[in-house]
Amino acid sequence: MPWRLLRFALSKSHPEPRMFTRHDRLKPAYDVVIIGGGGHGLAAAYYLARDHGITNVCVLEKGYIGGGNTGRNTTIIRSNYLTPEGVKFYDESVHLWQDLSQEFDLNLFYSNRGHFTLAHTDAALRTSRWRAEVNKHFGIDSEVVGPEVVKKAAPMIDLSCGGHAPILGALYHAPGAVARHDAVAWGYGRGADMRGVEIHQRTEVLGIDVAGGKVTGVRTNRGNISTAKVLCAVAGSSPRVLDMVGIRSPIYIHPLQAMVSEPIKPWLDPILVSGSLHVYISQSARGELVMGASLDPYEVQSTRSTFDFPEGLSAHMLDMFPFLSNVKVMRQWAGMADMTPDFAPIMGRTPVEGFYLDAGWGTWGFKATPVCGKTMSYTVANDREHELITGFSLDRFRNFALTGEKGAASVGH
Amino acid sequence: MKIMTCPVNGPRAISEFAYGGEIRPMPDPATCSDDEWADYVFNRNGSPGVKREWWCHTPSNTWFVAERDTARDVVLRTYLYAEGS
Amino acid sequence: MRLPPQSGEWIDRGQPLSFRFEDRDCSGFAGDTVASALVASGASVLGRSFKYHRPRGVMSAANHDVNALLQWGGIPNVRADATPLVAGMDLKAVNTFGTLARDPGSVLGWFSRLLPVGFYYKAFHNKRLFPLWERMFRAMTGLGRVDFATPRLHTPKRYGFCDVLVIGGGTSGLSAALAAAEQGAQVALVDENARLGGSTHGATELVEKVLIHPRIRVFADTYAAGYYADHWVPLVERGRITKMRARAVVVAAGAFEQPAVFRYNDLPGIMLASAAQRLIRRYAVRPAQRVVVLAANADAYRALEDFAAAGIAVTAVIDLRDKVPGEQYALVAAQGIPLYSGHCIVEALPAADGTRVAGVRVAAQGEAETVAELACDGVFMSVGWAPAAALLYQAGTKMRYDDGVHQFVPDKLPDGVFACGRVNGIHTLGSRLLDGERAGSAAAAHCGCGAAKLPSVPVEAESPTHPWPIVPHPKGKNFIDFDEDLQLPDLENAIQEGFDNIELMKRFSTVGMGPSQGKHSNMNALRVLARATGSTPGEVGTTTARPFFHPVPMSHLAGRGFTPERRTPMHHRHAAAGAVWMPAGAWQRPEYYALAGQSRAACIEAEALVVRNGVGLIDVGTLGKLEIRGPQAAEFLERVYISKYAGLKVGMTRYAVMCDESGVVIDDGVVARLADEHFYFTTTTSGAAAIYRELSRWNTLWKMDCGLVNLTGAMAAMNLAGPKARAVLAGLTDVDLSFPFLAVREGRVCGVPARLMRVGFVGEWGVEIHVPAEHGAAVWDALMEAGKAHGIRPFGVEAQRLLRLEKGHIIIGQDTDGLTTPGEAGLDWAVKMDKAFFVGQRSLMAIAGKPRRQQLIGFMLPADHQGDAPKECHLVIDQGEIAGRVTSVAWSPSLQRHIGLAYVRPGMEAVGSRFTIRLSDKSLVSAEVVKTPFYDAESLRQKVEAAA
Amino acid sequence: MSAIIFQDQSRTPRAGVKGPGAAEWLAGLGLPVPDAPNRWLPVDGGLVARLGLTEFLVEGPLSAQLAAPLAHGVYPVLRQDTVLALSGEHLNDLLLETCSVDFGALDPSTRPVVLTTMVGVAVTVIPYEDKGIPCCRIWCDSTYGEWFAETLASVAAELEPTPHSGNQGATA
Repeated sequence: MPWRLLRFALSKSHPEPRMFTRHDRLKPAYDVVIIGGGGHGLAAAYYLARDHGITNVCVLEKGYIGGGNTGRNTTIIRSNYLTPEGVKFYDESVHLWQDLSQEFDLNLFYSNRGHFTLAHTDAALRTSRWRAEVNKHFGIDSEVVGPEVVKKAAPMIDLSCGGHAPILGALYHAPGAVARHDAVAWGYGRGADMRGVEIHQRTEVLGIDVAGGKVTGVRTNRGNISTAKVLCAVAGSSPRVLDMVGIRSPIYIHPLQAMVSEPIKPWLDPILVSGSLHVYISQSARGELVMGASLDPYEVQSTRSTFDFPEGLSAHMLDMFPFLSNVKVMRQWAGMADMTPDFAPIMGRTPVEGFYLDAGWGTWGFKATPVCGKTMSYTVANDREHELITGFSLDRFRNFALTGEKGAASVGH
Repeated sequence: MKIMTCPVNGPRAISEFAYGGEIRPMPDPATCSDDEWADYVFNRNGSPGVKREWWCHTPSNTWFVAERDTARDVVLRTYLYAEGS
Repeated sequence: MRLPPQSGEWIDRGQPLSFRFEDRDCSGFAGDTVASALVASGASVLGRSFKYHRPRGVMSAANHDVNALLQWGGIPNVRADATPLVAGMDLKAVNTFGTLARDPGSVLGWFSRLLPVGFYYKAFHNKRLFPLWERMFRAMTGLGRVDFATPRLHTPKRYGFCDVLVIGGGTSGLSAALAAAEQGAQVALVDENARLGGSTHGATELVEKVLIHPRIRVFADTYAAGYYADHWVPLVERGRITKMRARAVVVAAGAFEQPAVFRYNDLPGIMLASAAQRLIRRYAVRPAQRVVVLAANADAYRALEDFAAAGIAVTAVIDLRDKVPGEQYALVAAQGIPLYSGHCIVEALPAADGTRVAGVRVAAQGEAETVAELACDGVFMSVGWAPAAALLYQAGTKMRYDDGVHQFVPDKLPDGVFACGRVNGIHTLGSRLLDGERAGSAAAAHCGCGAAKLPSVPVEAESPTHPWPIVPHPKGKNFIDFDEDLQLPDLENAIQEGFDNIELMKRFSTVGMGPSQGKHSNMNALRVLARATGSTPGEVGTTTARPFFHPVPMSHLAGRGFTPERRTPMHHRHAAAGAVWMPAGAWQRPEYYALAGQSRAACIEAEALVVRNGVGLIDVGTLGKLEIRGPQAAEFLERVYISKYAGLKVGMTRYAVMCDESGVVIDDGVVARLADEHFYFTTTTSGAAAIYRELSRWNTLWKMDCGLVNLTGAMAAMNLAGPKARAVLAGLTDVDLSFPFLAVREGRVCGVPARLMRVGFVGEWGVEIHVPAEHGAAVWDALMEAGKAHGIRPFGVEAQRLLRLEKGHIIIGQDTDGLTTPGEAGLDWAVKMDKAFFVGQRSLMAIAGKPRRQQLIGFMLPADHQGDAPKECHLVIDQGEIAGRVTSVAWSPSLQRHIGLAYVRPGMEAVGSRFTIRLSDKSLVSAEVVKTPFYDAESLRQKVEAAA
Repeated sequence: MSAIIFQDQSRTPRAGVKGPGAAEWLAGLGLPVPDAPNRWLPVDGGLVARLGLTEFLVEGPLSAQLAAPLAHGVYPVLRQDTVLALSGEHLNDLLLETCSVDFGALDPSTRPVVLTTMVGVAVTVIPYEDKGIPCCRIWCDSTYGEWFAETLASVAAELEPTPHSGNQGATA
C-alpha cells in the first residue's frame, strides 16, 4: 500500500479539498472564454494559466465537465498516423500523456498496452506499411508484423476470423495506450481551477457577440460576458456554435457508439483494431471489455443508442474471439463525432477575430487532448497558430488543400 | 430498428437504406467563384434541424427525399424527388 | 431450509436435481433458482463482494444480486438469483481468493479506511511503479473467467411483430394485456420471471385469463433488453432473441424494492422483504428462523402474513415512520409483535464467524443511543421502492419526482408509450388493476383497436417509500452500492471533493456502474446527493439509463452472424483448378492457381508468362457492368466521366475515369458504344454497387432522358489474352476477330449471345468476353478446352496485376488514394476540360492554378540490383525528407527487372533521373524514372493481328 | 415440424424491362400490367410482376414477347436471377429469422411483391398460398444464389418446433 493512502486512515474527516471551486455567478468580463468543459477545453484553460499566465479565464460547460466525448470514447491513445503533420502532432500528445498522472498528482491509469491494427486484405496491409514507414521516419515505434506476432500477443484470437476475414498481418504500434477518460478532464479541471480559472457547469452559451469582425462577448443562460477571445472546443456542438458567429465549416455530425461487457478476469493485454471487421477492443482495469465500431451511417445530433450496433459488433467480436459467446454486454452508449472531409481536425484562428476553433475531432479527439490544450492555448495567447497545427487550418478547404489522412481512409478499404 | 418509409416500397428497417446526405443546390460552375464552389463541395449545414436528405432504398434502388429532424432522428415525411417538395 | 409444500409453489418436488457448489454436493428441485436451492440447502454465503471480498447472500432474489455471481464451467457471471437450477451444475463463486468460505481477500475489508472512494486516482501513479501496481490490479480485478475453449454459439434471432407489447407480467401488466386484447389488439406480454403474476407469485385468475387468451402471446422467462426507436424492443429469451416491433408499448415493469442503509446492512441474512417472500412463496424456502422486520410502508405489514405462514418468528418490527397507520399497527398487535415506530437499525451485528447476521442494534431515528439489541438470524427490509423505469427513459419519457409516493414517475410519455403500476407510482393492488386496464386500453386505442377507457385510478393514500432510509454511522460499512462496495461515507466524500452532480458522482464513485447498473443503489445515492447539496431529488435528477436492462450474452446479440458471399458463375471451375482465394468485398477471387510443389511467386510468374507467350484466361466477372440507353445516354456519360463519349463511334470503346465533386479520382472502367443510344460500361469491382447507386442518384437529379441497368450479376465476363488467344477463340465464335483494337462487337460465342471487347489491359492481343451469367461456366469450359492445344492456363489477380504493371496501367485505390487528382495519376490526357460539364470539373479548374502535390511515375531498379526489392508503400526519400511512396512494384519476368509505380514530389519526375526508396530495414535503394509502358512501349502486341 | 420445401426454379424463362415507357409498352404487347407498384398478376404459365413504379419482371412462356422491338423510354433488363420456391407450414418462422419484413401481415390475395433484403442479400419476394400452405417465390442475384440458398436451408434445418420458448401454451 502506498503510504500516501495512510492519511485517509489517520484523519477523522475526509482529508480531501474540493477539486473544483463552485462559483455562484459569472464575472462581467474575462480575458478568455472557453466554450466546452471537456478534456480539450479544460486542457486549454490549464495551459493558458500554467504556460501563458492567463488566468482570468472561464470555461463554460452546458452540462457537467467531461460529460461529452471525453467521457464517451474508448480511451485509445496512439500516434501511428499517416501524414507528417498528423504524426508529429500526435507524437507530442503521447509524450505529454506519459507524464500527466504525476503532473496532476492524479492517477489517470495511463496504461501502455501496445496497439495492433489488424489487416485482413493485401490493401490493408499496404496501408499498414505506409503508416509504419511514415511513423518510423519521425522516430515513432510502428512496424508491420505477421499474423504470428498477433497470435503471440493475443494467443486466443481466431486468425481466420470465422473464415471470412483471415488476418494477414498488422500494424503494431508499441506506444499504444489507454487511460481513464473521466480523470483526464478532472485532472485538467483541478489544475486550471487551482490556477484561478473559473469552471462554470450547467452554463449554456446562447449567443456570441461579434462587432466589426471581432468577438466582443458571450451570452449565456446565466448572464452575459464581455471578452475579446473565445475558444470553441465543443466537438458535436461545433456547427451550432459556429453558426452563432456566422462561420461556415465542413463539419458534420455522426454518432459513434460503444459498449462494455460485464467485468471478467483480464485475458486481453493489447489494444486490437480491425478495419475490415469494424472492431476495436481493449480490456479495462476493471476487467470490462471496452468495444467500439465504426461511425453510424447517417447524421444525427443526439446520443441515442441503436440495437443494430451491439448486434453487428458482437458478431464481429465473435469472429475474432468465439469464446466470448457467453460473456454478457452490460451497457452501450454513444457520442457525437464531429467529422471533417479529410479526417483531420480544424484548429486555429478563424475569419472572426478573437474566435479560435478546436473542432473536427471525429473519433480521435481523446488521444489529442493534451497537445490540443497546449497548442490551442499558445494560439489563443499569441493570436498565432502553434507550429504543430498550421496544417489543420480551416481555410485548407477553401484552398482545396486537404490533409493526407484521407489517403489512409480510402486506400485499403 | 428505426423505420424509414420508402415512397414506393413503404415502411422498412433503416438498414435497407443508404444515406445520400443533405440535398444542397449546386452553384452554376460557369459563373460561381472558386470560394463559392469550395463552399459547395466541402462545407455542410452541420447544425441540428429539419433537413431535406437523399435516401435510397437499396433493394429496389429507389432514390427519394426524406425530411428528417436530425436532432431527434425523426423522419417527418418522404417523397420522390420528381414530386418536388 | 425447505418448507412443506406451499400452495402455488414453482418447484416440482417430483424432480429433485443434484448439483455442486464450491465442491459441495447440493440438491434442489426443478423450478428452483440456483439461489433458492442453495438457501434451501442451508447456504447463507453465496458470494464475495467486488472490492472487500465480504461475504454476501441473497439480497433481492430479483436479478440484481450481483454479489452472488457464479462460474458455471465456461460460463462466467451466472446470476444465482435469476438462473434456473440445472441438474449436474458445477458452480463456484467468482472473485474469491482461495475459497468462498475462506477468502484471504477479505482482509481488504480491514484496509477499507485506506481505500476511500476513488483511492486508485490518488496513488500508484509513480511513472516507474505504475506498471507494477497495474499488474497487481489486473490480477485482482474482474469477476468470472472466460473459457477459451468455448465454441462460437450461433443463437437464433427472429423478428417479431405485435400491436401492443406489454413489458411486465405483474398485476398491472396482466390487466393491461387483457384490456388491450379484449379491444382486439394482438398483444405480446413479457416477463423476466419463469411465471406470470409478479408479486402475487403466480396462479391467479388473472394469470389464467391471460394464458388462455387467443390474442395474447406470452414470453415468460424473457426480458426486454432495451427500448429503441419506433417501438423496437429486443426480447431476450434463454435460447434466442426476438426483436419485437410493436405499434404501442406498455411499460409495466414494476419497481425494485430498495435496501435500507445502515452499518453492516450487507450481512448474509439481511434481505429485502420481497426477496424473503419470493423464497417462501415460489420456492418454499425459509431464509431465516427469527427475524427483525425493518418497515416503512404497508408492504412490510402485509408480508408478515407470509413470514408467519412460513413459521418464521418475527422478533420485532422496526418502523422508520413516527406514525404507523392503524390497520398496520393492528396486524402486529394481533400477532403480539413488538413495534418500534420512529426507530431504525443503526447497526447489524455479525455472527462470530462473520458469515451471517446475528442481531441488530435499534435506536430512535436520528439518535445515537441504542434502545435495544435484538438477536435474530435475518433482517427483512421493506422501506421503499424505485421504479424500473429504464425503458421509459430510453423511450424519451420526461420523469418527475412525486413527493406523494417519493419516487420518480412518468410526466410526459412519448407517442405510443404507456406506463402503469408501480413504475407509474401506483402501488395498491386494486389501483394497479385499474391502472393496467387504463394503459392497456389506451395502447390498443393507439393502434386503432377500440376506444380508450379512462377509469379513474385513485392516488396512493400513503407513500410506499420512505424518503430517507439511510442511517449514518461513524464507522461506515453502511453500504449503498453492493456491486461496487460503496458505503455512505464514500458518496459523501465524493460530493465533498466536488463531484456534486449526479453524473460526476456516478463516474467518480462508480455508484451504479456495476453489473446491476444501479437497480438497488441509484435511488439512495441520489437521496444522499440531494441532502448534501440542499436540493430535492427532483432537482438532482437521475443518470441516463442506457441499455441494457439486464446484460445480454454476446452470442444472443450476434445471432447467426450472416456474412453474404458472392461467387461468379465460374467459381467452381477456379476451385477445381486449385485457386488460392483472395477476398474482394463479398467476392472471393483467385489470387493465383496453386501448382503442386511450386511457390506462390513461381505460380504467378508462370501464369504471367503464359499470357505473354501463349494464351491465358481470367475471370473478370466481378467488375461492375452497367448499361445505359436513351437519347441522352451519351450526354449522361459525358457528365459523369472526365472524357468525351458523344463522339465515340458505335462499335468502339474508350477508357473511362470518374471523379467525385472535389476532383478526386474514384473509379475507372471501359465504355463501349453498342448503338447511338446504347452504351455498355464497366466499373471497378469494389466500386460497382456504389457507382451504380450514385449514377442513379445523378439521373434522378438531372431527370435526363436515359435509363441505367445494372448487369453486374447478370453477366459473366472473362478476358482471353495472349498471342494465341485469337486462335483459341476463332473456332468458337461467329464474330470476325479481325475487328480492331478497342472495338466492341456483339455476336455469339459457343452459340450464346456475347459482347466482345478488344481491350489491352494486360498488353497482349486480348478479348474481354461478356455473356449472360447462366452461360459463363460453359463458355469458360469451351475456351479452356479449345485452348488446351495452345497450352492455355487460367490466371489470377496477381498475374493480372503484374501484367498491367508492365503496361503501366494504374489500379484505382492502389495507385491512387483519397486525394489523387487525374493529373497526379498521369491521366491528364483523359481529362477534357473543354466539355460543358462533368462531375469534378469545376474543382479541377480551381486546382489547376495551384502547385501539384505529387506525380505518379514509372521506375525501374538497376539491372544489377541485389538484395531485397522495395515493397508497396515504401517511401521515396529526398534529402532526408519524405518525397513520395511506391504504389506498385513487381519483378517483371518479361523484362527481367524490378519495375514499379511511385508518387514523387513535383520536379523529380523527369525520365532518366534517379531517386531513392527506403526499405523497412532503413536500407536505401536507388531507382530510375522511366517512361511507361515498361513493356512493349509502342503497345504493338495488343494491336497487331495475332497469328490466327 | 414439417420441413420447408426448397425448389430451385432458376431455369424458368424470364425477362425484365424498365423505364418510363415500360408499362405502356407491355400493355401494347397484350400483357396484363399490374396497376399498382409492387403487385403481380398471373398470366398463363407465369406472371407479370411490377417492381416499383417503372420496372417489370415477366416469368413464363410469355417472357419471350419481351424480345419485341423497344420503344422510347423502354429499357430491357437481362434477368439471370436465382429463383427459389419455398413452401411449408412453418415458412413464416423461416422468414421471421431471415427478413425484417412482416410477411404475416401481408394478404397474399392482394398479390404483393416485396423488394427487401434477406440474410443480407437483396431479394424480390412474392408470398402466396397453395392449398392453404404458405409459399413464397424469391428472386436474388445469381452471384449470391448459392450462398443464399445454402444459408436459408441451414436456418430452416435449425427451426425449432415451437414459435418461441417460454410460451405457456398460449396460442401464437
